[in-house]
Amino acid sequence: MVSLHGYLVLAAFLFGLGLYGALARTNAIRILMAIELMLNAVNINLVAFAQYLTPGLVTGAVFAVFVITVAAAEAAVGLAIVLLVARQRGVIEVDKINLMKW
Amino acid sequence: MFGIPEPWWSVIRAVVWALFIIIFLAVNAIVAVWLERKVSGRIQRRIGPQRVGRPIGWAQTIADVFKLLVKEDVRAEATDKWVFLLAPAIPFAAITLMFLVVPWGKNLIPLNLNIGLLFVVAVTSFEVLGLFMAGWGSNNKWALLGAMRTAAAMISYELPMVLAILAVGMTAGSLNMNDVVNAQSRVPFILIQPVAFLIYYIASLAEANRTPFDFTEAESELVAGANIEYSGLRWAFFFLAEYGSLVGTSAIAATLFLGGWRGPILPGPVWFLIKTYLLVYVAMWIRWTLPRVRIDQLLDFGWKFLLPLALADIAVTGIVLALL
Amino acid sequence: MNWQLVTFYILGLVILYAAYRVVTSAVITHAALWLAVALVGVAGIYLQLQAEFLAIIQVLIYVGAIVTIIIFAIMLSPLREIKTEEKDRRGGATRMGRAVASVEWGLAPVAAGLLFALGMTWAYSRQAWPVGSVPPGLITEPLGKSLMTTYLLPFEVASVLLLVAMVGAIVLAIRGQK
Amino acid sequence: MKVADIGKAAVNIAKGLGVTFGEQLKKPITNFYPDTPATVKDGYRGVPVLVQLPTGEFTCTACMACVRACPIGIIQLDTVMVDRKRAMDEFRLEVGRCLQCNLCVESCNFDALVMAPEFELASYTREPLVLYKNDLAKLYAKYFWPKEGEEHHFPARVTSKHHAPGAGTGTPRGPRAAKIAQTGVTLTPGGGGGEPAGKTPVGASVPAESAREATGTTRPQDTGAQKAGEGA
Repeated sequence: MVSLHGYLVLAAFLFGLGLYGALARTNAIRILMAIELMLNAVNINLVAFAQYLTPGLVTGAVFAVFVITVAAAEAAVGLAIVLLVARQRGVIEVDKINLMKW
Repeated sequence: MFGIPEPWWSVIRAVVWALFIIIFLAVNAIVAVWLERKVSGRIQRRIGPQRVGRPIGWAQTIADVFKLLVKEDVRAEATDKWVFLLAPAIPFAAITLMFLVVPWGKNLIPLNLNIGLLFVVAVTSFEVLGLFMAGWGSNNKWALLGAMRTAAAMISYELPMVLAILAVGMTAGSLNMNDVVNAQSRVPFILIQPVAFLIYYIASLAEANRTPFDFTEAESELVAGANIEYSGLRWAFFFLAEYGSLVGTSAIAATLFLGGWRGPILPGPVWFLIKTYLLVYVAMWIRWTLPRVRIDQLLDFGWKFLLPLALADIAVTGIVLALL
Repeated sequence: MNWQLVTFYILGLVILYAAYRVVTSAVITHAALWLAVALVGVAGIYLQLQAEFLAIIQVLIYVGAIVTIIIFAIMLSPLREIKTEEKDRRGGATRMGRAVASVEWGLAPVAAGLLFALGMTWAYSRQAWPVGSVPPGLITEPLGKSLMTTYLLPFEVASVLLLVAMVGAIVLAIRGQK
Repeated sequence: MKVADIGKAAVNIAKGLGVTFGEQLKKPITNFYPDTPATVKDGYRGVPVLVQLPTGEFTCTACMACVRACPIGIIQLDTVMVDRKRAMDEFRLEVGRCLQCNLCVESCNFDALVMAPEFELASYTREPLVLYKNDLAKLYAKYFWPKEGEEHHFPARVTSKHHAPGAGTGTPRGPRAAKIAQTGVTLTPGGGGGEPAGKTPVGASVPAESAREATGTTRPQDTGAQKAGEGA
């Protein structure tokens, strides 16, 4: 049997990787991907907690559904913005997109 | 059962089903290609293959399979190695998984998932990834263009397809494939949900990349689309997936709208195969009748016509169900 | 032999390696494909947690939609930028050696993940959680019921959010076309 | 997109599907070509062949008219002096490049070239597609020599309403042509043309007998093609 801690440690490691990616990388698309990784880590945590601590109640899983929904929305809008910036500035490195107004 | 302990029994069951599905897909590709040649021949007033395996040419596709097996597996130098090599497996895997929830008869279902319909939608959705990998990995502009077009078409048509399936789920009151079939014991859903059937069928043609929506192949404009750089066995896998996808979407349509394995006299699997291949035949008939549509027309049609229609269908279904 | 444990370890290793490659692979398309692998792995974890519905939703939305959108975005943004993106590190005998040699692209992500995991483990260890096992039942039905009763309002808000996001994305795309 | 358009499109698609479905019910019109002999239409121009009488004599006078007439120059004619007259020694025709334009036949003043409706010339290399005078004579024999119990007048010529109207019926011009016309023998095959009468032209290495034997074996298989060739 896998204990709750197994899932938690996996999620923490995943979150750490995602966090590093989001902070250390400059490509906007890759940052979005790293954020997806972090959201997934959070989801694992939510579902694991829900299943182990409150068996029968699905609050955590419901929250995970909402997280997935928000992630979808975030990806759509985020990538639209990235595309727009890439079209107008010709770069998708966030450290080069430091002007809010051109 | 048979003195075998329970966990091992389920393992054996899983292996048998997996082998069965894979063999079925392989045989189906052979039969469907043969059927396609025959149907296209008859439509053009030819007779199709007849020499290898006289008098109906039944061995022609088998000979073709052997040809593909002994062909050289070419990989160009500039390809993205692993992406290129792994790409053919993904569409095939998606199709194989799709058959996991298709009922063949009473209690004859590989995996009786509670949310079988959703499972079908989920696994078909990553077929796109394989095509995209093929397009990117080939490092060839035609392949990439073909892959992008296909991906765009598949994404656009997945939504109407999901909504049509949802309408069926609403009517049946369940997302379980067995329940859907049982709900059609009196009337098949094609009579209750004709609009959903039409939407599903059109979308499934696009999903299976059949003419008039065949942007994976599109020989006349994209040479061969995403799989242009492939040869031999890897190409055969794409081919297998293409025909598997055709028969898979037809099988789902037969299950959802034509009553699946239900039918008088004949046993369930026979009815299931008859209905499935009827729909496969219709797809072929359509293919050899209609020309390929332009990509922008295709997207327009999907987003501006099929999607609103599917939404309206769902709304009407909901209202009717609430009133009943 | 504890099959569940073995499955968990395999899935965990796949997820972590894929995530590592998402952060470090030089070609961004590969990163997107590794992301798909990681997300499928997470779906496997959900299955192990008896959250069958979530696993399917994960595959459907993450792999089917989000990864595809990301790939589209990669393909639609100027290709030149993507290929030269973030300096391809040449030199070093092997890829492994190269990865280890360049701290930022090799060791640092692992170190960050490990550090975070250790910190969280320390935090978790202060709590005494019951080690009970996952209930055998699937969560699909209670999940659907609670989405339609207790959490109806958040559910509707999420729908509105999706709608707004869709409209926003379309508006952005249209403005970009000019 | 108007509703009426959608309706129209649906009707049109249904119509198209109806057409293709109807086609499926009709009988196929496939030719089983290698299994059953194929037929060519009247007036099909195949290969220009040299007229060779059953006596083994070529009616060609080596006037070079066909060589000059050929627009792509695939005809080569070697001459030799016989009795202080120019005669044909060898005749080469590269069928692979032939346009089937019929100009060589039309230019021939002695009706020594005719079009034989031969179409089974496919080969793996180019060499078999260069036909020499004996090959051409064989083809002539295959299509124009009389069959069993048939009376025939030489030189035979494709007389089709589709091309070369009146050709073959016209009188050959020139004294020598007249002479050849006189030698045109009426014969029944099997009875044999017998010995090569008169002097054999130099280079006619294949006597009429062997040429007939060679063609005699192929004749029954190609009844269809032969019929088409002789149909007119």
